[in-house]
Formats: sequence, structure tokens, C-alpha cells
Amino acid sequence: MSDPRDLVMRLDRITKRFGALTANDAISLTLRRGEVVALLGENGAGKTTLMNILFGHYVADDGRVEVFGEPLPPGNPRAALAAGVGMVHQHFTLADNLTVLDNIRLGTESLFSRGASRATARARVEALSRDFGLAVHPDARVGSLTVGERQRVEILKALYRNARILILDEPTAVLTPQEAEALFATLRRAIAQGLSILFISHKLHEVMAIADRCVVLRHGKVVGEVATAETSGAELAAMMVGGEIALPEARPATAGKVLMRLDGVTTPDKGAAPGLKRVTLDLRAGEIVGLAGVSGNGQAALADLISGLILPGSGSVSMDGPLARWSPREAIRQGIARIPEDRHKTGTIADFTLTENAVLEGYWQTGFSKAGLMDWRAAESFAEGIIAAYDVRCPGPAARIRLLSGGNMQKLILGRVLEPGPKIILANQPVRGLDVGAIAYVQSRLIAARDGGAAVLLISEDLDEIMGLADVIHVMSEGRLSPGFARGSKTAAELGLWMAGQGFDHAA
Amino acid sequence: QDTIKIAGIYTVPVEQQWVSRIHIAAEAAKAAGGVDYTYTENVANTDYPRVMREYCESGVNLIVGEIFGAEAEAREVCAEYPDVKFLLGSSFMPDEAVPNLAVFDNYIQDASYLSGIIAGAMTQTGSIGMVGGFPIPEVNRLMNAFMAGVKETRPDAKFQVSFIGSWFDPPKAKETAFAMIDGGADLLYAERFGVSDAAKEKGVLAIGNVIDTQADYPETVVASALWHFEPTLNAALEAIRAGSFKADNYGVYSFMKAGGCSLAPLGTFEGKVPEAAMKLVAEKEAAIKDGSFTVAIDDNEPKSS
Amino acid sequence: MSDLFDILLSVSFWAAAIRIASPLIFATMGELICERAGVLNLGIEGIMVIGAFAGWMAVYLGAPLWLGVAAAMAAGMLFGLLHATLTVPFGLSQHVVGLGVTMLATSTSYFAYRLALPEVTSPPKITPFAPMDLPILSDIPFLGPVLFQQTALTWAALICAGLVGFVLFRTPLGLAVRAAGENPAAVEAQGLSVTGLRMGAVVVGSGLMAVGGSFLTLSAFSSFFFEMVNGRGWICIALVVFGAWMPGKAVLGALLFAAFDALQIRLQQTPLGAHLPYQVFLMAPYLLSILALILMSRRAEVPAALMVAYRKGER
Amino acid sequence: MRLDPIAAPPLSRQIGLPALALVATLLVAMALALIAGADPLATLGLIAKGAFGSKFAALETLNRATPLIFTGLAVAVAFRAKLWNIGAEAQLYAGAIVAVLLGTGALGAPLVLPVSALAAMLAGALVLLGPVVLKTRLGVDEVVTTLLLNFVMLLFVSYLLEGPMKDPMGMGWPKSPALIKEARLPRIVDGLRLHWGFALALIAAVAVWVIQSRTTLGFEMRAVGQNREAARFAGMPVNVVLVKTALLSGGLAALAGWSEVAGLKGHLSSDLSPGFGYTGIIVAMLALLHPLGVVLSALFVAAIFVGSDSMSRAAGVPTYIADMLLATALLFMVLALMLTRYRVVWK
Ligand SMILES: Nc1ncnc2c1ncn2[C@@H]1O[C@H](COP(=O)(O)OP(=O)(O)OP(=O)(O)O)[C@@H](O)[C@H]1O
Ligand SMILES: Nc1ncnc2c1ncn2[C@@H]1O[C@H](COP(=O)(O)OP(=O)(O)OP(=O)(O)O)[C@@H](O)[C@H]1O
Ligand SMILES: [Mg+2]
Ligand SMILES: [Mg+2]
Repeated sequence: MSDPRDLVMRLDRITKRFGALTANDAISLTLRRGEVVALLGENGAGKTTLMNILFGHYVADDGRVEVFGEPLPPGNPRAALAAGVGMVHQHFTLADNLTVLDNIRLGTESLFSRGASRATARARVEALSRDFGLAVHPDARVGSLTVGERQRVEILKALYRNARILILDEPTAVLTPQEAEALFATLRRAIAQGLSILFISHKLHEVMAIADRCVVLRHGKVVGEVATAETSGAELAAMMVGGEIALPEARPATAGKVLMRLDGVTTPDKGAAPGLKRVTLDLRAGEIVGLAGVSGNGQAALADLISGLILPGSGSVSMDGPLARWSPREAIRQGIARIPEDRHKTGTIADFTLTENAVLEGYWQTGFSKAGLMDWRAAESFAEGIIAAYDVRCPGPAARIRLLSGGNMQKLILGRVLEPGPKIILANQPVRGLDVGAIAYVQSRLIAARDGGAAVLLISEDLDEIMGLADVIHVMSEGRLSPGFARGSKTAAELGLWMAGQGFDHAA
Repeated sequence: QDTIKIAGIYTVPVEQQWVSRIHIAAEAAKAAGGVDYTYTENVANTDYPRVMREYCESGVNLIVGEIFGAEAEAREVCAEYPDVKFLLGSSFMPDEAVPNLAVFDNYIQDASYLSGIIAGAMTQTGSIGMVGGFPIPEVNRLMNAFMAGVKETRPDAKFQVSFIGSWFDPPKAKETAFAMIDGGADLLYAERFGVSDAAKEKGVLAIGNVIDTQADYPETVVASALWHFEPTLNAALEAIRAGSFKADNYGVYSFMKAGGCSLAPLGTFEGKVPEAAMKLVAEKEAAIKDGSFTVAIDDNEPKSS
Repeated sequence: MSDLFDILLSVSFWAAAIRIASPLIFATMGELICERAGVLNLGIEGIMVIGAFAGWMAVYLGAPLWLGVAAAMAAGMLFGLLHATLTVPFGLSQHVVGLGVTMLATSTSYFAYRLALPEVTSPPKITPFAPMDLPILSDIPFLGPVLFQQTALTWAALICAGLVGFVLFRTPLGLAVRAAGENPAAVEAQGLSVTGLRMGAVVVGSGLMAVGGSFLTLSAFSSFFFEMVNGRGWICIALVVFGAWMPGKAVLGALLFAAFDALQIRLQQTPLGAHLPYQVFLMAPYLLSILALILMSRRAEVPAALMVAYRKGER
Repeated sequence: MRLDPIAAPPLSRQIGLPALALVATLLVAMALALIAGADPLATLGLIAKGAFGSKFAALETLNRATPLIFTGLAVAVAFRAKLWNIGAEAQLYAGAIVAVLLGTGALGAPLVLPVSALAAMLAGALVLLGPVVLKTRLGVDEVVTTLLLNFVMLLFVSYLLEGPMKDPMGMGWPKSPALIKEARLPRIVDGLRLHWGFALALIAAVAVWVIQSRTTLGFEMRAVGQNREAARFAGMPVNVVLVKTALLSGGLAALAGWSEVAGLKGHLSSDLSPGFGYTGIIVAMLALLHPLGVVLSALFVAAIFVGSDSMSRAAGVPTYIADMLLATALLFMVLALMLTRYRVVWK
């Protein structure tokens, strides 16, 4: 184990500052042949920054990177690739309008050559797909792929270049549990072939399952390094946040009257994404309805419908009587709090300030504006209120929201939608990409809202999250909705069968 | 005697045919002595009054140029600088209230008419193509006189008329001329650069206008109606020297009588134009000069026939 | 109606269309390369002017015609380099830099022309490219004169379009350029230089635009005139969009536009011309382009990173 | 080379760099003068004199800035919402046409000025509305449609001036009849050309600033420009906002044409604008799309142009130097403004 020839990569006292902030503070780290190291830490701890330095996107202020004993020139992704480092970024780096094959070949051949024939390249990609279980069609447009498939393309990109070291930044954050399982299967094959893997994740059970060793960062410093076998999830979590985390505990609910009813609602399909197929669903005061299912099975349509973005094709939606008009604005007016799936693209405007983002959907209400004139003072004090009450860590309400970490962005959105005291809360993947501390915080807020009498619809691909939080669980498959199952009435395995599409025929 | 400082203000580059005649006359006056000449070209009409003022302030004695697109404002500037004389191309008449502004235009219909007589005699098909920039009076006037001349020798002549909507797009003028040749024209009236080139390439004839381009197209350009700005300018200079410059219409100095226009020498086409036509040209020229015949001035947009 | 058919069936009409299209094809290919790499090049109009000027000036000073084309290309590349430097590594607004380059290139051409030829009142001429009368080929009925009596520069335009298509879609370089216009981050993650690719594309594209401009002074006509480019550059911007960023379709678009133009010239002489003001005919190519754009719009795939500056290390 | 953002740029940088851009432009001016055989040292004084050297010169600079403020605002408003309106030139002419339609006797005082201004704005708005509806309904690229409409509009104006709108008393020259006295914007200083259109332009800039920073519409326009998807999700009527933006933008551009006709020319001709619509894009970008900045950048552009144009005559240099210097100043200035916020790091 301690044979120095095994050492494939060594980061030595890497330091990176962004203005006054030290994102990486003298971080040292090693990776051995065939080893899987997990890099853990809160949102904003400096994990991605470190990986970006290693790969050459950023230039460190201090420190050096060695790969296979050779120092890596700073700021040069080309050199990193040549040295056998492959990286799958937290936000994928694929060109949507190009094919899978083109994305993989990009940059692998001399620019001023004719290039290898398409057939040769394609054969190689197909062989790699087979060997590593990365099924994806080489001629498909990347834009038409699911998230899981895109990730396979990213990994293929690295393998195609014979990467010996694979860096994965939050690879499972956007994957379904099934896709994550498949990813791990792939990674195990890769390890067997001698690859070394450095990966970042907030999901501690995954870390426990696959990593050999864990390195924990806090505020840019290494605060701990342990062999996985010698630790536990709870211990890791404590190390990350520097203290114990109070996990939310869900008390049984007392459901009240129906606040929203979907009755036989059907919506049109949107490209590959199925619409709703005669869905009937009640949302009751004081109850969390959990919606489980593999992503891309109609959850988006349901969320869009409740958000006001689309109208039912047939069937009816009612809240205290049938809905006359339906639009995002109307949904807000009716007291629906909407936490969107993608906080970066849909939930916030990156270059707007926290204040502006705080009133993004309520600016037209009296209080924030009068006769078309904005009352910015009121808006700012609203934002300040959220910052204080929801513990949003930020430089202040005038900062651009781009500067916030995902968790803090999510807290602002939470405050924005919960402060008006909504009747219904639509929470679509509310904790995706957040660290354990932030997850616990968001979940406890949702439970508090339920206890205050709100109806909550929680959409998640994480079965553990659903089973832990929801009072009633529905499963979605190909746009169809299962009957509601009371908390604890179904095991994970049973729900998994529903998610695979079994049981619907009898129910219908 | 003091030198007279002339400033030219042109809204187009001095390569534009119309302006080039003024520019050449001014350069000639300068070369002849007693005159100083500077100019500024490509002045937008929006800026024209400002440029006039700047020159006035700089102490010039005479401003020449064109105010077709800035009449009202330009006249205001003239009124404000009574000591500076203005000789400007304009569609309007002189105004006693602005005694220091005299106007002119290229009234060369006489020469155009004569060139038309030759054209009528030279066309075989009787189909004539005419490519213009914009249908403005200066252009229309010459085209109409030319057409009247053609009718003298070829009463059944047909005309194809097109405007390309630009002063400076020879490729486009050339394409338009090509289309007319396709349409049967065997003689082109070259109001724009580019037309003679098309004629040359396709081996048909052309009649020049305002300037003489036969040297560039010896086999193509039969005759040209030339404008000479010298009489106009010289008359103005004399009036200034004599202290008698006043609101006046200098348009007449472009007439053939005054030597303001002429038919270019036939040059390479000497002897190739039918005798009868040349005789008619000589007759008409004499009649124009002695005043027994006047070519009608018609500023309306000519139409294809 | 029969007039229209006569025109559409005539050799000279189609020959004219190809002739009118030639400068547009060069410049459209140039713009297409820039936009494929993610840079909108509004310098095109001015770069065509400098191309028209530089090409003509070189020949006027005694260079052979092809050297004139090369001079045009070099001048275009120089202004392309200016555009690229400001928009790519510095990431300045592509709108403002493009218009600035147009203004600079245009005024530089005029300024230089006036300094070089201060005394001239009738622009001097050079001997331009002559139509290539290829034996046998030119004698093919209809197609012969339409295709084989064009100048060598027209042929160069068609070959250039083919070459651009080949490089963009069949070589690693083309793939990299296209990727730079789709997602610069993906390009960098694969170890390529976004800056290098984009700058290269803009420089080469600008060179082609300038060659398009030189077509006007070296083939379509024989002297340099101020304002002779007359909005052709802007048309090429439209043609790129019309062609959905595909070289083949863009060439078709250029031919279509040129055919409209050749058609309107001819229609003016039909009885229709007597009834409608000439401006209606001059408008037709623009209006029909808009119409065609509306019909095509749904299928176009805009390069995703077009007009998006990429600064390394910034998210 | 890498650019590092500067969190709080020091004042020295914010003033120093633009000043440096100006100095660099003047150096170019001297070099060009030298090439053209003029005295390089004299050029600097001549530029300043031409732009500000007298009351007349200063007012001429303001005068030339007036339409640029309007078109600059038009572009700034549209670009803020990521509506790429390259068609301010066409909208300008639409406004000019209306100024003539209503100003030649159709309406009398006191109605004519306000009514024709509003009608002009409406006309400009309608010209932009077409491309915007095509964009929102059919996804047709507005860069191209607005650009092409400039050519169409210019030909349309040419048709009007040679046809139905031709001045019967114009001696055949293609221009419109003159506006009646009541339809003219009065001059600010007797005898000099500056007119109340300039004051109107300043008012428009302040109004746009208030709209953008203080109103819900301004908030919506910015949101739609930054992130259309998030704006839609937040309940903003995205297409309605785009249409409103188009109305405002087209209306402002139209005011440029309207004020040139009503304030300066008194009639319409097809050379009313030497590209004010296109220069407006430059003005707007130079101002970083800030409405008050538009005023400054319009003055800057006007001063450089008027100053160097005047210098070209005094120094005997080809007049095209004015555009060269304007372009140079512009490129230096955008670069300098960017570098006030970023530091160049060579590695
Ligand atoms: N480009 C940048 N410019 C300025 N500051 C940055 C930049 N990138 C990162 N930072 C700062 O560095 C800190 C660490 O960011 P990093 O992306 O490494 O966090 P992370 O650990 O990957 O977080 P997460 O778990 O949310 O992915 C952030 O809090 C941020 O303030
Ligand atoms: N341009 C930037 N300037 C300063 N900080 C930045 C910038 N871009 C990103 N960051 C910082 O980098 C960190 C990571 O950014 P990233 O986009 O990965 O978000 P995240 O926290 O991982 O959120 P999510 O998990 O939702 O994607 C954030 O904490 C943010 O503060
Ligand atoms: Mg990260
Ligand atoms: Mg994250």
C-alpha cells in the first residue's frame, strides 16, 4: 500500500485565493493506483476549485501538482489531459448541438490533419461503451440525451483519451438512484482496470459504499482524512460541518381539508418527456405528499402544471372550486410556493442582487410596488428579513446571487416562497446538490410549513428522502400516478417495483 | 488684387461626375492664379450648414457646392454671413433677401439633346437603355433632352429606363445595363459608372454624360454631353472682383450658348456616325447658339416606353 | 406572366444571378466561419470595403490580379485580427466592436485612397478578371454560358464554399471551430484553446469577406468607388442566418438573393415596371429574404454560444 | 493572458483608463495628420476648437448628439431585454414620416407638437413590432429582420419622396413639403441650430432611467433580458414585456427622426440620417446600456466627430479622418471601460 511507485497523483500545498477569500488553503492530497478517494465538504468548501486547479482551469497561487511523478504545468488542461487526467465537471462540458461521437473526438486529433476516419473513432467508442457498460448512441445529438446519458458521454470522453486518473465532481447529484448504481458499476470496472478515481459527493452513503479513503475540507482547509472502513456517515458529516447535525425528524401529520385536487388530468408530451396520463391527486393541508419515481416520467409535467407554466389538456384542477385562469402569476396569487428543480436556470437570475431575486415573483404585489413604481426599500428589507430568518450566508442583500453557494441560493428561494405563508408548497428536488447541513435545514423548514397547515408536494428521485419525509407516497411512471401509500406501508423494494412501472395496470 | 478664397463643400466624394466638374473648374481657376481653393467632400446634409459656417468663420470669400438637400438651413447661413459669397447648386431661384447667394445647376440639356440625335442614328434596334442613380431633376432633365434628341433621328425608338437607387454602385449599374442589353438595347445612355463597361463587354455602344470617358472606352462611347462649370465659376469670380455679385441664377452659364456644355469630340467615332445625323447636329447646334431653337427643360421622371 | 417565364428561362438571367452572388458567397462564408466559432462579425461591411480597396490598389500599383486578391485577403485579415483581439481575449461587445471595425475599415480605405490619389476626379481603371471562355464547356447549351463564362473569381467563390463546408464538417479543425461556437467550456475541457480557435476563425473569415469585397473591384468592376459595397455586407449577415449556418444552404441563399436582384432589374422593364415605382423592385430582394427567413425559421440551429464572450476561469 | 475581475475598482482606474483612451486617440490623430502631411501638434488644438472652441461649436456638438441620444436610448432599452434591435435607422425614418404627415397642415397649434410626437413614437414602435412578433411567435431572428427592414424603409421613404409625399413646390427634388411653423420645435439659442429636441432627449434619458430602475416594467425588462426562463417561471409575462420593450425602443428611435425633422430640417429627405440608427448601437454599448450614460456617450461620439471633422478642414487633411478617429476613440474607449473592471494578468 505504501509503495511510492503506486502514487499516481500528488497535490502539494495548493493555495488559491479569490480576492479576500481563500478558497483553497495549503491543501495536500495523494491518490494511489486503483484507489478511490472521496473529497467531502460543505457547499463552498473549495472542492471544485481544487479540482479545477488540478485540471488546469484555474491557476493556483501557490503549490504544485504532480502526476505520475511529473509536475504538471499550471493552467493547462491540455497538459493535464496528456498526463492521463480525465475530469467530469460538476456542470457538464458538452456541446448540445454536436453528436456524442463529435463531443468525444473533439480535441483528440491534430487540428490540421484530416483526422482518423469516423468509422474508426466510432468503433473505439463502441468498444469502450461495451467494456465499461456505458450505453449511449454515438450519433445521437447530446442535446437529446438524458442527464445520465450525458454523464456517460463525459466518462467516455476521459476513457477515449486513455485517462488513468478520473476526477468526478458531484457525479451523482443529478442522477437517479438507478443511474447512480450504473455509474458505480462502471467505476468499479474502471478501478479493476487500474484507474484511480477522485470523486466529490454530498451523499454519504455513496461515499461509504465506494470510497477507500475520504478527505474532508472545511473553509478551504483539509480538516480530516480517514479510511472509509474506519469511519461512519455520521462522523463524516460532523467533520464536514464541524459539529453535530440535528437531522429533522418527522412527526406524524394530521391531514386537513383538500387544498388542491387534480382530477383525471392529462397533459401533452413534451418531446421525449411524457405528459400526465389521467392523474388524480389530492393535496391536503398539513400533509406532505411525496412523489417518487425515476426522473423523466412526468414529474416535470406535474411540476409545470402546479407552477402555472402549462394547462391541463383534459381533466380538471381545482382549488376551492375549479380554476378559471392558470399561469405562474395566478399560482402565486393562489398561495402556491414553488421551489423549482433548477435553482440556477429557473429559480434565480444570476446577475440580479439578492434583493431583486427575493422579489422576483412578488414585485407586483402592493408592498413592493405601487402604481407600477417599485418600492426598493421595502424589497430590501424583505430580503434582509429572509437573510436573517433563513440564515442565508452572503455579503448582503446588494450582492449578486451568482456569488452564493447552491445551499444559500436555495435558502433564499425558500425564504422567498415561504415568507408569504403559502397554502401549498411545491418542492421539486429541493435538496439536490446541497451539503448535509443545508439538506437538514431545508427539510426542517418544509416540515415546519406542513405543521403550520400547508400542503406540501415533494418531488424527489431519492427514495430515502421521500420515505423519510412524506406522509403519503405516490409513484410516477410514464406519466401515470400510483395510488397513495401511507407512510411506512410500503418498503423501498415495493416502491421500486412501482417505479419500474409495475402495478399500474391493476390500479387503473 | 486680393486672391479670392474659394471653399467647395460637396455632399459626395469628388469622383461623383456632377461634383467633379465643379472641382475641376475650381482647380483650374486656382491654377490660373488669383484664386485659392480648398474643399471638403462627403459632407452629410445634416452637417452641411455647420461646415458652411466653419468656412465662413475661417474667412473664405466664396463657397461653392450643392444645397439641394439642405436648402432652408443653408440659406439661413448665407443670410448670416453677408460678406461671404455663395454659389450653390440649388433647385430654387435666387432670393433678393439673400443677395450674397447665387444658384446654378447643370442645365446641359442642349448637349444631351445633340447626343440624342447621334444616338438615334447609331442604334440599329431602336432600343435604348438608360441607367440612372436617382430620378432627380438634374438627371431627369438630361435624360428627357436626350430622348427628345433620339426622336429626331429615330422616331420609333424605345427606351428602357432604370434607377439603381445609389450614386456609387457601378457593379449594380453594370448588371442593370446587362439586363437592358438582354432586353434588346444596342445603345446605352451612361448616366452612371458601370454602364459603359457593360456596353464594352457586350459590344454595344454608349453615350456619355457630364464627363468624357471615351479614352477608357474607345470602341464604345460614341459621344458625350459634357458639362463645363468654368463659365459659371468665372462669371461668379468676375462679379466678385467687380463687386457686383448678387442673388442671381447662374444656370444659364451651363447653356451651350454660354459655353457651359458641349458635345465631346467624336474622337474614335469620327466618320462612323451617319453624315445626315452629323449635319442635323451641326444645324441644331447653330440654332441653339443663335437662340432660334431652345431645348425644352423637362424635370419629370422619364419612363420606359 | 410570360415575361417572367422568359426571364427565368434566359441564360443571361442565370449568369447574372451567379455573378451577383459571387461576392456575397465569399463574404457569407467568411461570416459563417466567424459565427460558427461564436463571434458575430459586424465588421463585415467595412472589411469588404477594405478588401475592395486593397485588392484594387495592389493591382493599380502593378500587381497581378491574384496578388491583388491576396492583398485584399491580407488587409481583411488585419482588420479581422483587430476584431478578434478585442472580442475574443478581451471579450468586448461584439456589436460595438463590429460596428467600430466597419467604421474604421471604411474610413481607412477612403482616407488612404484620397491620400494616394489626391488629384483624381474620375477613378482610374485596372484590367479586371475576364470571363473564362472555356472551350467546349462554354458551348454546352444553357449551362455552358451560365457557368463557364464567369470569371475565375466566381469559380474561386464556389470552390471556397465547398472548402469551407469540407473543413467545417469533415476535419478535426472544423469540429473544434464549431464546438467553440456551441460551448467554449467543452472546448477548453478537451484541452483546446477557445481563444486560438475563435481568433483564427475571425481572422480567416475576415480574409474571405475582404476577398468578397475585392470581387467588386477586380471582377465585377474595374475601379474603386466610395460606398460601392453598398450594404452587401449586411445582406451576408442575413444570408448566414437564412442558410441556418450551413455553407451549402447559405450559398443557395446567396444565389436566391442574387436571382431576386437579377429578376427585379429585368422586371422593371416589363409592363409591370411602368405601373410600379422602381423602389418596389429594389425592395423585393429584402422583403423576399425576410419572407424566406420566416418560412425557414423553425428549423434553424443557432450556434449556442454565438455572441457569448468566453473568459477563461470565469463562470 | 487572463482577466481578473476587480471587486471595487479604485477611482484612479475609473478615471485614468478612459483618459488614457482619449490620449491614445489623440496620438492616433497626430500620427494620421503626420501621414497626411499636416502639422501633428496643431491637430489637437483644432479638434478641441472644432468641438468646443466656440459657442457655435459647442452647440453644434450638442446638436449632433441629439438624435444619437434618442437612438442610443432606443438601443439601450432593447438590448437590456436582449432584444437585438439593429433597426433604429428604420424606426427613425418612421418617426420622421409622421412628423411630416401631421406637421404640414393636418394639425394646427397647440396640438400638433405633442400629437405628432406621440404618433411618431407609435409609428416607430409599429416598425419594430413586426420583427418582435415574428421573434416571439415564430422564432425569427430579429437581428436580421430589423437590419433588412432598414433597407426597405429607406426605399419606402425614397418612394414617398418621389411619389405621394413629394413637395409640389420642391422643383422636382425628392423631398417633402416643409413643416408649418407651429409644427417646428423652437430653437434654444436664436440663430444657432440647437433646438428643444435636445432638451427632450435629456428628458427622455431621465425618463428611461426612471423606468428602468424604479418601475415594475423596468424590473421585468431587465429580468427578461437576463434570464427569460426564470422570468417566465416567476410569473412575468415575457412576450408582453418584449412587446412593451419594443414599443419603447421603437418609439425612442422614432423620436430621433421626429426631432431631426421638427427641430432641425423642417422637412424630410432620404438623407435625413447619416446612420444615426447604427451609431446609436455604438452609443448604447459605450454607455454600458445605462440611460444616463447614453447622454454622455452620445456627447462623446458627437464631440469626437464634430471636432475631428472640423480639424480635417482646418488642417487640410482628407475629411475621412473624422470617421477614423471616431472609430479609434470608440474602440479604445470600450476597451478602457472594460479594463476599469478587469485586470489583465499575463502568465
Ligand atoms: N471563479 C470564482 N471567482 C471567485 N470566487 C470563486 C470562484 N470559484 C469559487 N469561488 C469561491 O471559492 C469558494 C469555493 O468554491 P468551490 O466551487 O470550490 O466550492 P465547492 O466545495 O465545490 O462547493 P459545492 O459543494 O457547492 O460544489 C466559494 O465559496 C467561492 O466563494
Ligand atoms: N463567478 C463567480 N464568482 C464568485 N464565486 C463564484 C462564481 N462562480 C461560482 N462561484 C462560487 O463557486 C461555488 C460553487 O459554485 P457552483 O456553481 O458549483 O454552485 P454550487 O454551490 O455547487 O451549487 P449547486 O450545487 O446548486 O450547483 C459557489 O459557492 C459560488 O460561491
Ligand atoms: Mg463544487
Ligand atoms: Mg454543488
